[in-house]
Parts: sequence; C-alpha cells; structure tokens
Amino acid sequence: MTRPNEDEYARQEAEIDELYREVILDHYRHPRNRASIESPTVSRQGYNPLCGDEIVVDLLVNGGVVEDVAVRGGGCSISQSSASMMSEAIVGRTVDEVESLFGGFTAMMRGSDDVDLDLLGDLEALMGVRKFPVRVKCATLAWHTLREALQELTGGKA
Amino acid sequence: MTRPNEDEYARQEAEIDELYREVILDHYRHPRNRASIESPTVSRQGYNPLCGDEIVVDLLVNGGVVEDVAVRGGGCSISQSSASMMSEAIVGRTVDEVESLFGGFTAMMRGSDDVDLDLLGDLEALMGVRKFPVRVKCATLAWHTLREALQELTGGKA
Amino acid sequence: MSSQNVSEKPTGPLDVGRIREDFPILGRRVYGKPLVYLDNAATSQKPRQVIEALVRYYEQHNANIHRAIHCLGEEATAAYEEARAKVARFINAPSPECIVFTRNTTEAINLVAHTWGRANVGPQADILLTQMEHHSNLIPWQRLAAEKGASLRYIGLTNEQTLELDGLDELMHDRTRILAVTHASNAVGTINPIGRLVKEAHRNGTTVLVDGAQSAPHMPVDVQAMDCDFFAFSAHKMLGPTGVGVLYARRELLDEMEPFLAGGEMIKRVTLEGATWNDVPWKFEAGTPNIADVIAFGVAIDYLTGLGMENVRAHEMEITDYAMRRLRQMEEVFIYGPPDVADRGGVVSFNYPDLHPHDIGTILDREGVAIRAGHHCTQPLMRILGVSGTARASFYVYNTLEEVDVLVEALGKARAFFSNDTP
Amino acid sequence: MSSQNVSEKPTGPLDVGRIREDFPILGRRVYGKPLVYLDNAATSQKPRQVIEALVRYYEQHNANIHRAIHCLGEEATAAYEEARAKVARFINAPSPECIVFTRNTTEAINLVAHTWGRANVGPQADILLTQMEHHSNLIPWQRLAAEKGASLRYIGLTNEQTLELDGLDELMHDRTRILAVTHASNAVGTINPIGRLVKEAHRNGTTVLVDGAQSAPHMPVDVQAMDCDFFAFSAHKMLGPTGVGVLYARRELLDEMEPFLAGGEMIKRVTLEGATWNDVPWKFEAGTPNIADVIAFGVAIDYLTGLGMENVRAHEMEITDYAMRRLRQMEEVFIYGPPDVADRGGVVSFNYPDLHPHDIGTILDREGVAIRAGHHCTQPLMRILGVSGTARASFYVYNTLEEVDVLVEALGKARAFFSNDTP
Ligand SMILES: Cc1ncc(COP(=O)(O)O)c(C=O)c1O
Ligand SMILES: Cc1ncc(COP(=O)(O)O)c(C=O)c1O
Repeated sequence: MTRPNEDEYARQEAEIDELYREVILDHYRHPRNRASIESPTVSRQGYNPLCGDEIVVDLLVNGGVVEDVAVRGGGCSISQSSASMMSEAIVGRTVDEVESLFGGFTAMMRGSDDVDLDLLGDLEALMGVRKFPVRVKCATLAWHTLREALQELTGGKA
Repeated sequence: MTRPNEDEYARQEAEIDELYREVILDHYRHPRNRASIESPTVSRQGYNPLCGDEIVVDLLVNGGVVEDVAVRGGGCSISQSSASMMSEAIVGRTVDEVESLFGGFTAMMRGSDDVDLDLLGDLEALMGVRKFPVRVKCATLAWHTLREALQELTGGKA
Repeated sequence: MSSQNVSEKPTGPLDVGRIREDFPILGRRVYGKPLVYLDNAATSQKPRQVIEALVRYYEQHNANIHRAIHCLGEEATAAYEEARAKVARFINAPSPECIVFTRNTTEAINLVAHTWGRANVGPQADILLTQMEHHSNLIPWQRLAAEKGASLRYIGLTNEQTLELDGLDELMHDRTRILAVTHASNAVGTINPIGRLVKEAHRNGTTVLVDGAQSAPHMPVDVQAMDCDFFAFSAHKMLGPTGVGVLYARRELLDEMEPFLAGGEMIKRVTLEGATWNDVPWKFEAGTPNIADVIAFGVAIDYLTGLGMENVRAHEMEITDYAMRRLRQMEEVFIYGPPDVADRGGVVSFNYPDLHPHDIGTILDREGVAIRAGHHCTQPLMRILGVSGTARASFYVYNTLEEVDVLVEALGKARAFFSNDTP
Repeated sequence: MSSQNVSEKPTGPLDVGRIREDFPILGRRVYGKPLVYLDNAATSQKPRQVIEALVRYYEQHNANIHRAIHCLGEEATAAYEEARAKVARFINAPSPECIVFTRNTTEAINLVAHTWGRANVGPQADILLTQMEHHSNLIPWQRLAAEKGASLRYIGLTNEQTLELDGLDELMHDRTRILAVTHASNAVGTINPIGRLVKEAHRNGTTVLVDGAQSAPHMPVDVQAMDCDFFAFSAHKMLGPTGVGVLYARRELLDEMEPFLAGGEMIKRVTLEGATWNDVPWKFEAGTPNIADVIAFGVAIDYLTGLGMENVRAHEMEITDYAMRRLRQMEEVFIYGPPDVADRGGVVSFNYPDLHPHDIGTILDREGVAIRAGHHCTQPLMRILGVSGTARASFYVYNTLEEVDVLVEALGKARAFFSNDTP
C-alpha cells in the first residue's frame, strides 16, 4: 500500500492491455453460441451480485459428452467473452474433461501458479483478469453456472 | 484539545487544591448528620452509576419545614462531604427554600454563571468540583436523592 | 493538473482551488494520470484537518471515555461530547441528547427497525418504503415485516425516477406505522419532497425515518424544519472518517425505545438478575465507542460549516448542471433521474445502450477517473430501470468543471475502445 | 523521565525503552508531570506505526470497498481483507472467513446473542455465565434469557476471585446451551482455565463464547487449541484504533447463523419482496465498514507480532509481579485476585479500607499517574467483593518498573492527603 512510482504505472498500463486482449474483445463483439437450445438436458441461471448481471447456460449432454451449449444474458465484456470462450472450449468434451477445465480455469483466476496452461488453450487469454480482483467474478460467472448445471445433472456431484 | 503549557499546569494544580478545599476535607473526615432518623417522614436511596456509590437520605418534615435529616452510605470524599454539607444547609429550612438551594447548587455544578452565591453559603466550597466533570455526579448525588425524597413527599411535584 | 498546484480563481460559490489543497489524496496519480475522484456518493475524501485531528487525538489525548477520572479521560470525554453537540447543531437538532453515534447509516436504520420497529410494528401494520431505497433502508424493514407479519408497501416512480405521489392517499393510512424514505437517491440523484411526505405521514399518525446518507453531506439539513422523527447519515460520506454514523431521533422516541446493543456504558445499575438503562443517548452506545473517529468527524463538520452548506449545494448544482449538459451532448448516453438540477443532488447516473457500466468503469479508471459502476445497492430500482447497473459520477466540494471534461473525454475513449466498428 | 529520552538497556523480554519511542503520547505531561499511563485495560495507547497507517490510508488509498472497480477501491479492498487475514493468523483461526469485524467486543457478543442466541436458546435452556463477567458479557445474555424465558446460571468465585469449579457438574448439563466466560478478568486480573471449561462444555453439547477482550492483547491466543466456538475482542485495547472489534466463530456456526444487521454489502440478491444473504463473513458486515481503522488494526497486529506475544506476556508478568510486591509492602492495601502472577493478567486491582478509589484516582492523576477507579463494568462482582469499586492499575508493553515506583509513591501521597490524622 505505498504510492506507485512511474514504473508501476507502466506495469498497470500493460495490465489493462492484458485485460482487454484482442481475443477477448473479439469474443465480446462476436459472441459464440448465443442461441438457446430447444430441449436442453439441463439449463441453469447464474447471478453476479456485484454488478447484477444474469446469465443462462443451456447444456445438451449425451452419453457423458457435452454435445451442445448455449449461453445467454447480459454482462460486461469480460463476462460475455468468458462465456463465449467457455462455450467453445467445452463443446465435444466429456463431463470429466469439463470438470478439469473448470478446475484449471478457476485455479488460474485465483492466481494459482500451478495451472496446466496447455489444457486451458485459448482460455489463457483471460489470465489478465486476475489482476483485477473485482472482475474475476465476471470471468468465472459462466463457469460457476456451468458447473451448477452439471451438478444438477449428476445429482449433486460433478 | 491542544497540549497544555506550563501556565496551564499551574492552573491545574490550583484546581486540585480548589477541589479538595479544607472545608471539604473537614466534612469528609467529620461528616455531620450520619445517624439515621428513627421514624423519618420519608427516606430515599440514591445511586451513582459511575462509581457504584449508594446513599440514603432520611428526612423528618413537619409543617413544610425540614426538622431533621440524616445521610448514610459510602462514597468518595466529594460525595460524602457534599452530603454532610447539604445536611447542615437544609435543617430548619422550608421545603421551598430547600428547593431553591437545590436549584442553585445544581446550577453551580452545571457551570452556570447566574448563581446566587449568598444563598448557597458554605456550599460554594464545592464550586471547584465543576472543573472535574466526572466528579460532578459525586457532588450532586445527595442533592438528587434529597429532591426525589421531597418529590415523594409532595406527590410528584416539589 | 496536480491538485497541489491548482490556483485558479474561485469562480463559483466555493474556492475549489484552495479546498483541493486541503485534500492530500487529490495529489495522487493513478496509472500515471491525476486522480479524478468522482465516487463521492460511495465515500468522500478527507481533508488534512480531519486526518490531523485523528493524529492529534492519538498522540495527545487518547483514553477511554465517560468513566475515567484521569486527565486524558476527561479530555477525550469532553471532545467526544463536543462532537455530539456539533452534529446536533449541524442538522439543527434540538439538543445533543437526540444524537446517537453508530457505525454508519446502515446501523442507524437497523437500530430503529430493531428497537422502535419491534415495539411498534405489528401484524396489521403497513411499512411504507419507496422503490428507490438503498438496500440499507430496505432490508431491515423487509426483515421486520417478515418477523411481525406486517405488510410492505412501496411508493412507485415516475419515468424520471421521482416519487409517484398521485395515489399516495391509498398507500398512506392509519395502519401505516412507518414511512422510511431516502432524502436523496444515491443511484439516480432524485431529491425527494420530504416536507410534504412528513406532513402527509403525520396526518395519518405515521412515523417517518429519513435516510439522509446522501443529503446531510451535500445540502443544508434542518431536522426540526423537516419535522421527521428519525434521520440517519454517515460521517464517511461527508469528509469524516470511516466507522461513524449518526442517528437523530426525537427525544421522546429515544426515551421510550428499548436499548439496541447491551454492555458497558449503556447501563445504570447491573445485578446478576438484570439491569437498568442509562439516559439517552448513551443508552444506545454500548461498549467503547469509536472515540477518535467521532472527534475527527466533529472537525469534518467544522470544515463543512466553514464552507457553508448553502455554498456546497450551489457548487454541486453548478457542477452537476455542467456534467449533465456535457453528457447530453454525447451520442447514445442516457441519463437517469429528473432533468432539472434543482431536483437532484450531485449524482449523475447514466448508461450507454450497448456498453456495460463495468467496462466503462475500467477504462475510465485507466484515465485516472474513479466512478462507480453497478447497482449502487439499489437492485430493485435497477430492475425497474431494466438494467443490471449504471455508471455513476458523483461530485463533492473539491470537484471541478475541468474534471467533468476529463470524465467526458475518457468516456469517449471507452466508447471507441469497445466499438463494434473497430476490428 | 520523558519517554523520548529513555534509553535504558533492555533487561526483560521487551526492549521497553525502544518501544516507548514508538508511542508519541508517552512524551506528554499531565499537571507538569510525565504521563504514567496505567489504564491499559480500558484502552491502550497507539504506536506511531498505527497512526501513520491511518494517515497513509486517508492520504493515498481511501475509497469504499468491495464493489469499486477503480484503483483506489481495489487497493482499499485488498488492504481491508489483508487485515482480516492478519487477525486470523494472530489468533490461529483456520481461515479469514471466520473473522467478522464489529465495532468492539460488546457488539461482537451482542451479535452472537441476537443471531445464534435467538435461534438456539429456548425456554428450557440454561445460559451459564460467571460472576466476574464484564457487563458486555452479561447483559446481552440477561436480555436473551428474559426474551426466551431461559434461565441464567453463574459459576461462583473463590476467595481469591478465581472460578469455583467444584460443583461445575451441577451447573453444566445437557440443557446448558451456552457458556459465556471471560478469558481474563478486567476487574481483578484472574485468568480462567478456558481449556478445561471448553472440554467440560463440549462434553455436554454446550457452545462456548470466550470474551477475549483482556487476553488477545496480552498473551498468545490460539482459538483452535482453545477449541472455543466464539471468541470476541477489541482492537482499541491492543494498540489498534477505536471502532474495531472482532468476532471469531467456527465457520459452521457462521454459515448457519442469520445475519445481524442488514443493508448494503451483506446481501447477494434483493427484490422488493426479500433478499438473499452474502457469504460469510461479509453476511455479518452490513454497510460501509470501518475501513481505515481495520487496516490500521492490521498494523497494530504486525507490531504485536513483531514483539512476540510470548514476550508481551513475560513482560507483563514481570511488571505485575513487581507491582504486587511493592503494593503488598504498603500498609492497609488489599489486592484482589489470585496471588500468583502466573494465574493473572497485567491488571492489579486494590483498595484501602477507608480511602475511596475515586479519591485515589484524582490524587494520582495530579501526579501524572492514570489509573482507573470504579466498578470496571463489573457491578455484580463488586457487590460480591462488598465494595462499590476498586482502584486498578493495568499494564502494557510500554510500561516500566520505574512507573510502578511512581505509582507507589503517588499512592503514599494520596494516603497522606486524606489521612484523618492531618488537621
Ligand atoms: C473483559 C472485557 N469484556 C468486554 C469489554 C468490552 O470491550 P469494548 O468496550 O471494547 O466493547 C471489556 C473492556 O472494557 C473487557 O475488559
Ligand atoms: C441513500 C443511502 N442510504 C444508505 C447508505 C448506506 O450508508 P453506509 O454504508 O454508510 O451505512 C448509503 C451509502 O451507500 C446511501 O447512499
């Protein structure tokens, strides 16, 4: 808690650019998988008390594999792009793989050093968010909602 | 609330001597009217929540005149001497006169400039107490108890 | 534009250049840019006089109060009670005994709901609120209603987020035990017609609590003229330290209310079986109070009184007017609340149709501009507005028109940054 | 003996000369005499590190927390939550989520009585206290008992003001819902055998609240080793600012408890009809917290940790031992509490047979010596001792053996001043 010096400012500027990386802005401007699924296996609503944003995750799961996903709702660029990126990342994955992704992504957001970045792929673009503690909840909203959906599906344990 | 200078110290020293004037110490060492009255017209208990002291005031009132008074209980030098001085001041007075004394004494304790010191006589010795806000309640305990006794006597209004 | 060097001539009712020199934090830079602090409705900054009062207290007078017979204790007690008297004068309360110190506005309102509320609100009663209340003036009443089986009623809003007073007759009647209403909205800026509401309420025997968190810091307040029964506000929003709130109440109400918290200080006599209560206001101040901060709050009040609350209000009207004019010139920006600055405090809440307040906030932050983005603890109001939140700039005595320019320019950058047109 | 110039070599576990230099107030004079501050059980003095933390916060970081998306808000939030983590480590709580910030010990205990108490104490229940409790750990339970029709039971005292544990079996049984007991007595110094009491209580399914107001500042505390369910203490008694208290509770208890105060910050989702609560510990922190003072309290904890709580305890035992030996040499002085310093904290409470504590206090004050005189918010205990109050000297890290000498000398003067022998 001491006053930042000029070097610090340069670092902070860089952080902003890291927060809003091009891939994030792209997902924000052109979100993937926004359409709802007609008869989802499970559908779940999520809520971010900080900003009041709501999100809905629909899943179509067959034989333990996420065959389709849709994410709807309003939100900031971080929550929207995170939801979009998540939807791309999980389609075609098994429930177990999605669970590992959830674990890896939330660990990255908590600032853990011990995260398998290969596993996360494009999701790594959101790493910059962890420098902005209030925004972390934006980035994880879709993921927590997804996980609750999966827990509902598997009856409490996913 | 600024740090007192040396002059201030001298003033404060003087205040202590004013607080414990000889007449006060005399009443403390030789309290008057301590014995209880056998069949008082009214008797009242008082309590100082600050220090936990208790006091009992017995009054013998006849034809609107305080014929006898007794004050018992423990307390600090200020409350004991004030009770003793009060007992001397009110014996032989009418209830109305006592009421004026009460008014004058408590006004003096509140720091009022508009007090008839002639009326108060010896009680003026307690004037130094008002420089010590926490001790004011010690000095007025007996008086408030007395007044409650009189109010009881006159049915609520004294 | 470092605040330390601002020496423009005073043009408005306040000599802002001079005022800014009293606020050390205004010399701070954020991301290399001068701090433009426009989050005053959340909490205000503190002048050095207030900070120095804390230092002076801890370096020279610190002691526990009310029961000490030593010199420090007497000094601290006198200063603490003097602060109470200052607060009373500031809102024109009839006497210092009507002033209870709490932690914040929220605790002050909870105190009323717990003590007065539990004793006076029964199953047949109505509790009347408005749709623009801060959660702190909403949830205590919801809980009371749930506990007592009382009914909640809400005064609705017009399209300009002022209170819809047509039909008030139907909402306010002899079973309406309390009206709890904010003096000024923290979310959209609306100033409510408290005088009229109190008159209406008292005609029905309804007690009135006014949430003054956004009025006491920004305009002259006279609780006797207003004739309200309770008035609550927070020191930290008016140049004072965190950790101090105020509950004003009419003396008769305080006298008859049960204590809230119990413990040291608020008692007269205690036995193993039970206790009797101290006189008001101390009956409501259990345990060691926030002595240092209360004393420093007294200094904040001195500072505001020195400026003059009429001048504070005039300055904020000027700056709000300017901000609204500048924002109206921007494409797409939608401003909430009444259009006339005379009807609003120094809060400007706005939205873009397709830009999320959080994103605006983050980009503005990068430009040194601190605003608030979100629901402002008024989720029901946001739902009525059909948004999850708004971006909010809120002003105080040290803000300048130039800072509004910085805000507007930064908004332009945010707009461009997130524009769909850019690749 | 100005503290600024003391440079004696450290003889005991603490380098007191050096410590004193950190406390600006110790350079103060009272009635021309150097201040000898022996009222630490009421509130402690503050080192410049703590005062500077307040200044730094207000000059550089001040903002409201948890919902801000600007730089100051993030800095303030991080510092506030870091202070919570420091408190957790200081008492070895399993995680920061077990730490709720309140105004003081009194509020912490009231919080438990209002929320846990109302939900868990019924008409058949017993509430078990001791006869040495501070009013703050007495009246909340008396009120709860009265409201619920529960019964109050008291653990009595021996002639040395230790707990009478013979017959504890009869007092503690399966209807005893809670035992609320002080860790160390503020009035007579006794340290209670919490470990044994907790074991006994938990065997009966009794929940235990420990009032740590006089232990956390003075000795190592490990809530997990102690195994208590609730633990409450105040920052202002341990080098921290006024206005901050701590409630530690086992996580499961916090999770199941209803909120206490309601308003901003403690909610998840609010509609016009009702609300859902935030996670612990924020569920219990309604409204703007005392941000600056919590952060400065974190610095006070750093300071104490730097000294080492084992050393603090050893220093106080040394000084208490010396004070008791000196006082025992004085004629007529009667000292309360257990004779062995190992069984007591840094509090020495005493009386003369015919000298009122208030008079002692006033004369000592004139000599620069600040002690407390009165019932110490333990009126029932005073009644048991058969006195209206006692004189109490209480020590802390900056007190010296020389200051005890000044105390003893001043007592001699007081004795002489009021002696009946003098004319
Ligand atoms: C044992 C004990 N419990 C509770 C308290 C109350 O502390 P506070 O006044 O900070 O609430 C005190 C302090 O006076 C105390 O000594
Ligand atoms: C209108 C209004 N009421 C109540 C509050 C709550 O104030 P505090 O957080 O100081 O309790 C606020 C501040 O956020 C407010 O703006």
